[in-house]
Amino acid sequence: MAVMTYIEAIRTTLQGEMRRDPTMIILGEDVGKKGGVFLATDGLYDEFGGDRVLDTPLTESMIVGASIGAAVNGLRPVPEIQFADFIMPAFNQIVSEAARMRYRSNNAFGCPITIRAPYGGGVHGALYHSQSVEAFFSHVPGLKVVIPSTPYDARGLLRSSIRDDDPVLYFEHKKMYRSVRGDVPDTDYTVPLGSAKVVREGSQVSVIAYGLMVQYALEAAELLEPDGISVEVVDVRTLRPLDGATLLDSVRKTGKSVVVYEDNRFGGYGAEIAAIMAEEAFDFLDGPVIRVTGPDVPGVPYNHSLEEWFMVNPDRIAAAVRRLAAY
Amino acid sequence: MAVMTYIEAIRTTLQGEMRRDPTMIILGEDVGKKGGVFLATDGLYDEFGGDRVLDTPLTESMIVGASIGAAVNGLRPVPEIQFADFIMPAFNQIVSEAARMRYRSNNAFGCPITIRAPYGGGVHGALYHSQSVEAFFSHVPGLKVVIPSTPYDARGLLRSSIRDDDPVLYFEHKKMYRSVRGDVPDTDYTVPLGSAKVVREGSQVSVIAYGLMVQYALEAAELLEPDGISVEVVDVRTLRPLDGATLLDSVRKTGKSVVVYEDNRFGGYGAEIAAIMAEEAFDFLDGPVIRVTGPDVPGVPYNHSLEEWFMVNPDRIAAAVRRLAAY
Amino acid sequence: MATRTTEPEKSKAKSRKSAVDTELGADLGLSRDDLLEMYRLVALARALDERMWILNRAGKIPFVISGQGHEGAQVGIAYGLKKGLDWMVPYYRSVASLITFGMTPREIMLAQFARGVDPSSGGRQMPGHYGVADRNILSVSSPVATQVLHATGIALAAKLRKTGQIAITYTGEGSSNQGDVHEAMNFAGIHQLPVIFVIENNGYAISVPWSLESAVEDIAVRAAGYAMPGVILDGVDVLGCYRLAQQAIERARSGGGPTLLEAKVSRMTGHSSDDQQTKYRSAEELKEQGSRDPLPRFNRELRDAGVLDDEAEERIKADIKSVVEDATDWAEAQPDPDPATAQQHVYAESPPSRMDDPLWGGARFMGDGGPLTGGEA
Amino acid sequence: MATRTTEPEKSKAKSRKSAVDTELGADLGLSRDDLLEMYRLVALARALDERMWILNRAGKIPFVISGQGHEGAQVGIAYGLKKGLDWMVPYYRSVASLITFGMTPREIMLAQFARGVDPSSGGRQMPGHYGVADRNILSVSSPVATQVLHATGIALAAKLRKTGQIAITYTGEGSSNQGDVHEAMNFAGIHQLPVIFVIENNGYAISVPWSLESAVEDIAVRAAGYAMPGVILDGVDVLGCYRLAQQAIERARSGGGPTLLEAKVSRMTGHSSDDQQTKYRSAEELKEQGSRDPLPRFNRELRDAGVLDDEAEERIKADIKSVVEDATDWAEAQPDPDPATAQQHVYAESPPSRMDDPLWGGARFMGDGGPLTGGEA
Ligand SMILES: Cc1ncc(C[n+]2csc(CCOP(=O)(O)OP(=O)(O)O)c2C)c(N)n1
Ligand SMILES: Cc1ncc(C[n+]2csc(CCOP(=O)(O)OP(=O)(O)O)c2C)c(N)n1
Ligand SMILES: [Mg+2]
Ligand SMILES: [Mg+2]
Repeated sequence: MAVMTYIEAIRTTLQGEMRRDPTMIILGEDVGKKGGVFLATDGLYDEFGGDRVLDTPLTESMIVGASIGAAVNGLRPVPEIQFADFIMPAFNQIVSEAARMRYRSNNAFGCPITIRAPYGGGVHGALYHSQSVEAFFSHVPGLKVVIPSTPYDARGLLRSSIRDDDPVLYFEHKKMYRSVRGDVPDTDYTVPLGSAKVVREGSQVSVIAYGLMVQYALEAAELLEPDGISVEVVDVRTLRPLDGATLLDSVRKTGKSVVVYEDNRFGGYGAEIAAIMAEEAFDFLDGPVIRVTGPDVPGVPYNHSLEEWFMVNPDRIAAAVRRLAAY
Repeated sequence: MAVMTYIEAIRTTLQGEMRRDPTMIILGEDVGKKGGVFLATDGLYDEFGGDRVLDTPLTESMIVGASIGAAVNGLRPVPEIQFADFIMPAFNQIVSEAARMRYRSNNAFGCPITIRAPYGGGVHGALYHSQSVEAFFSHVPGLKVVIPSTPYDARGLLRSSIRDDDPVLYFEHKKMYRSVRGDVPDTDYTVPLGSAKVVREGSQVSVIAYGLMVQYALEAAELLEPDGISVEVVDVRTLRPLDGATLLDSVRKTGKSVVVYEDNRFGGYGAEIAAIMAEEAFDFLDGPVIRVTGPDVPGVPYNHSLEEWFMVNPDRIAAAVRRLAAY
Repeated sequence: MATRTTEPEKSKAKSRKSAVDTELGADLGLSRDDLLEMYRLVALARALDERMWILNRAGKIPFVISGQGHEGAQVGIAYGLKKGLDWMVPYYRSVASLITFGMTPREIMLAQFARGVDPSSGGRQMPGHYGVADRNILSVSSPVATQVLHATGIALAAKLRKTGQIAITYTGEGSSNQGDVHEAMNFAGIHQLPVIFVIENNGYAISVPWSLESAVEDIAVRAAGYAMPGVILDGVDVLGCYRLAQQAIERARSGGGPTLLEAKVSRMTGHSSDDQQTKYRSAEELKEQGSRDPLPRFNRELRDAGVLDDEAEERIKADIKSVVEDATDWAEAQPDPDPATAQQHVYAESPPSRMDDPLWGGARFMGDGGPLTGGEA
Repeated sequence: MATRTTEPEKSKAKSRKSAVDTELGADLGLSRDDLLEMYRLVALARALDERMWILNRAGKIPFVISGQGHEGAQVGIAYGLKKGLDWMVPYYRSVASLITFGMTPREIMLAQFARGVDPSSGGRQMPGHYGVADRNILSVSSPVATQVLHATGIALAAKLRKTGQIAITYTGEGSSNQGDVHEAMNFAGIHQLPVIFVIENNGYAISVPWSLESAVEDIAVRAAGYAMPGVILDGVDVLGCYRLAQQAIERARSGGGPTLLEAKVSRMTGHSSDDQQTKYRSAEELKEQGSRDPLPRFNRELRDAGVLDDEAEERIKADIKSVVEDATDWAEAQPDPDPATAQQHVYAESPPSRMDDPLWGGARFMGDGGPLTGGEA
């Protein structure tokens, strides 16, 4: 059992899967000699060579499109998109092609690829190096979307994603890369896709979150404990397919829920969770389903004063929970 | 006051705006001599010539990207994307560029373009000629998203969209093009962006819909009238910015709401409406917020028996309302 | 999965014994049987296509997208591929390419009727969206040119896995302006991948003429921008197409890298059954292109060379007639897909996960007496 | 909107009187003043850039993306543009292009410090994302190559509106492989638009060498695929760049259509302040490229031609020193943007509509005592 950072869990898991499966390849911008701009693939080029760790041209549609073809012909590509913000040029290949290959061919073809991308704000990345893009992809049938919040889950979910036979988008919050550490067993464990987790038990309010927001939700829960407000925190972990049962069980128990996401509020991923609560847990709700989110501006602004204004933080979550608890 | 079809209202309004504003241009695939694959621009090439009605190469990213540049330099482009399904190659230009130009430049630059695209199923178009794509764009701050459900609104909203100083996505349900007719005044009226409309008054259940689904909701309301179920139908009309007040007033009155959308259920646009209800109208809700939607498969399948299985229809809406009314 | 079907079809292209039994085929390594088989394929593709239009007018199939005028280039280019080894990544006009590569007329017709056993999509996609897994024919989608990157990825896998496969992909000249084509050729050039990019240039993207699609006369010149050969093929010259395609195939097979083939063809019909091409093409232009029909041209060539005679032509005609009849009648007789299957195959595991199952908590199914909420169910 | 600022800067490029007062400038139509101004611009861009790195190491600005090595080509190419008429659509290494086109050193420094009065973005974007509306300099975003299409659209508007403007846009060689560049050049070629595509080829896309970015030696060869001239510029030869760029400018101005200019330059720093280039570039390679520095080369050229002497160089040095000092100190002294403004300018009308106002029904602001629901507020 080793303690490691979030990114170290990802790097070593990529390494392990490359050793385990000779058909796995990694491709993307700067993933080779440089080891990725965040060093998530550091050392893999040296171990596996340029045939299995490919530095591609600066063309995201090609990175995903070629991965689809390579998957169809027997490889298991794990492309990296340098920043989630730059996945947009590949949107057509992901949404029109990867997501639909199996359904449109009536199961004749599949598309086992895992697209990794760092996402999220709070790192002085401004509009184009801070985005949360999960809402776009979790809406698309045929895709799976994963966002781990701990090194343990980062490894377990990455293994499940790479071994999965369908296209998975695996988003890594770049602010957690080196700030979050945790226990990571060296066993061959996996965390199955499609399972959420209660990461803190509580009785009064359920806070539902994913990625960095789980860490913040836990901090908020700590802040509220002295005031005797008991908070349950649920980590979504897999955004699609969603483990609705675990979320619903929590809310049916507490009767109150706060959905937290860093992305822009309107039409963000948490809207679906709130909608499910309103439809599935209505009889159990003792208060409105509250959302704590980023504001509806086109991106995280750069200047620290503006970025601070944009970002959700533990205090804002705590304040919302406090209000709802008193409702 | 003329009676015309939905597409005729669009075509004549494009013609009128071209006459009114010499800086307006139309560009897209087959919009010239052919007049568009649905004939929405029929005759405009003859009247305004190839400089203002441009047949472009088969490159959507270019159609939108060049429109952004042309808008920055004094034109008012109204690009047509031949099918909403084929807007994906332009996703980066729309979401990363058009939507953010004003905010990222601190209001130094704007992007007055109106992107028209036919959307929707029920026309034997299968996976790639039937899609509803509004959820992707209505999530993006900086964009406006419009979907008219009548010839009257088609004209009034198209005028407002073209005259608006920000990027607007204007989606036209292709099944309504020739099947829906209505009064269209020849006055220079507009329908402002950001205003929903109660299109049928009722007391027991609010059905919230847009596009073709408004027509189906009205049919469902008729089906239920004999049973004494009083249905209010609200037409969203502008998906972003959303007129939340009109929706909330209706639901606070009836206490029950059914949100209808043709798109895939999970993470669809209606999820945001349901979330708003759960947050803003909670105290007034007498039952769960129900969604009647397309199923979560990657597209509308082609064979009539499969397509029929996919599509929302008046009976399905009525059935949901009946259940909710009895709740 | 794809359904194999037995049917009275002669073909299944002969083992390529380069018996020099004709002048014409000599330096091409094509036997008389090969030449007759190639002719049969061109004529069969045309016959299947003509039947589609008849079925369309009869209201039996709502949509036709046609390859008439493209068949000569398609058969010539594909005839030298290795069935069962190589990959074909086609587009919607590829019927002649597909039957040359082993897709059967029954399978072609199943796609038109969108029947449940249709190997292309089980009736889920529009006609023209072909694909057969067990013959390495990748599923066609509608957004143009995306497949060019898939073929490139297939070739990358072939190279890394050392399978000896080559990938060939097809698209139209209008679609070749899409960014994906540029990105694909760039990547294929860097890694010298065993892939062949075929552009079937019929001069129109629906109504948009080549003069408004691009400033260059020949797309082939773009190959130089990716350090690969760009070759122009005369689409009415079946054997000329075969000759030049063979060079590209051998180059790819021997590690020589990718090739861009531009086949100049004519679109002898409207873009599809939804299109009225007289609105944007002049009468004389339409008349002129009659002379660009590969079928009579090939027929004359084979007759002049003494390869084809009345007896052989009659035999082939009869064979094609029965094949088309059989394919049409058999396909039409197959059942529509069962709506109960419509939710299958969203993901590999089935049934798909709870939240992706439209039957779950399905408000839209409340009318069917389903549960009001998952909680109460 | 952009804030104009008065500052002790000499420049504001001279009215181009082609006084033939030097051998060197004679056939270029450049006066001695022009030559000295061009030298000043190259040296000023370098000095501003070097200052950024100092500020970065001092922890005053968290990020630097550098144009060192590119300045010669940038000044040579941009010097002949018409300020106030033409459009510049730059990228993140364009500091030399920008000051040549009229952006001021203070404005450059405001972007580094991300201050409220920064005309590029009011502190909303990272350093390097320049833009000045009142000087026809379009706002830079991060996704590479998107701007190439914007410049093409600007040129389309210039042509249709008959404004006599030309648009010039810049990107790196790695970015030139993006589909948008292919689509832009294709469209510009069809309509012979007054646009110039400049590719600054420094041989690397962050760590990826040109050999893995593309199979061709020169990007310029791709121009033939769009029926436009493709010209290779030696980025260390400032006047050579000016000469060839002038031909492209005159071609565009006179309706002769677009040109692709490929400037061979060297990246004298890491990709950015976040990059360690020694990890992927050898010591000797880094040493070698020292000889590819345009600044000393231009200095020598001007001295050999008797255009630059010690006195003039001292004057320019002093001028630059004061300009850089002033720009840095002044910009640093400006206030940060007010967080209360962060929600402005999502749309033209402000405040943005109710649902787009983060203060509305804002659960995230509940802690600030905001309304629990809009309804009760
Ligand atoms: C991305 C995308 N945009 C638009 C369309 C609609 N469309 C289908 S075929 C076609 C024209 C294709 O022309 P070309 O590439 O020359 O092929 P051809 O049909 O002439 O063989 C268009 C515009 C599409 N299918 N995909
Ligand atoms: C679409 C997109 N993908 C990736 C990136 C990350 N990125 C920023 S600059 C860069 C390299 C650009 O190389 P090149 O085009 O050669 O320009 P240079 O920096 O060398 O001047 C990359 C990969 C980006 N900004 N946009
Ligand atoms: Mg064509
Ligand atoms: Mg570079």
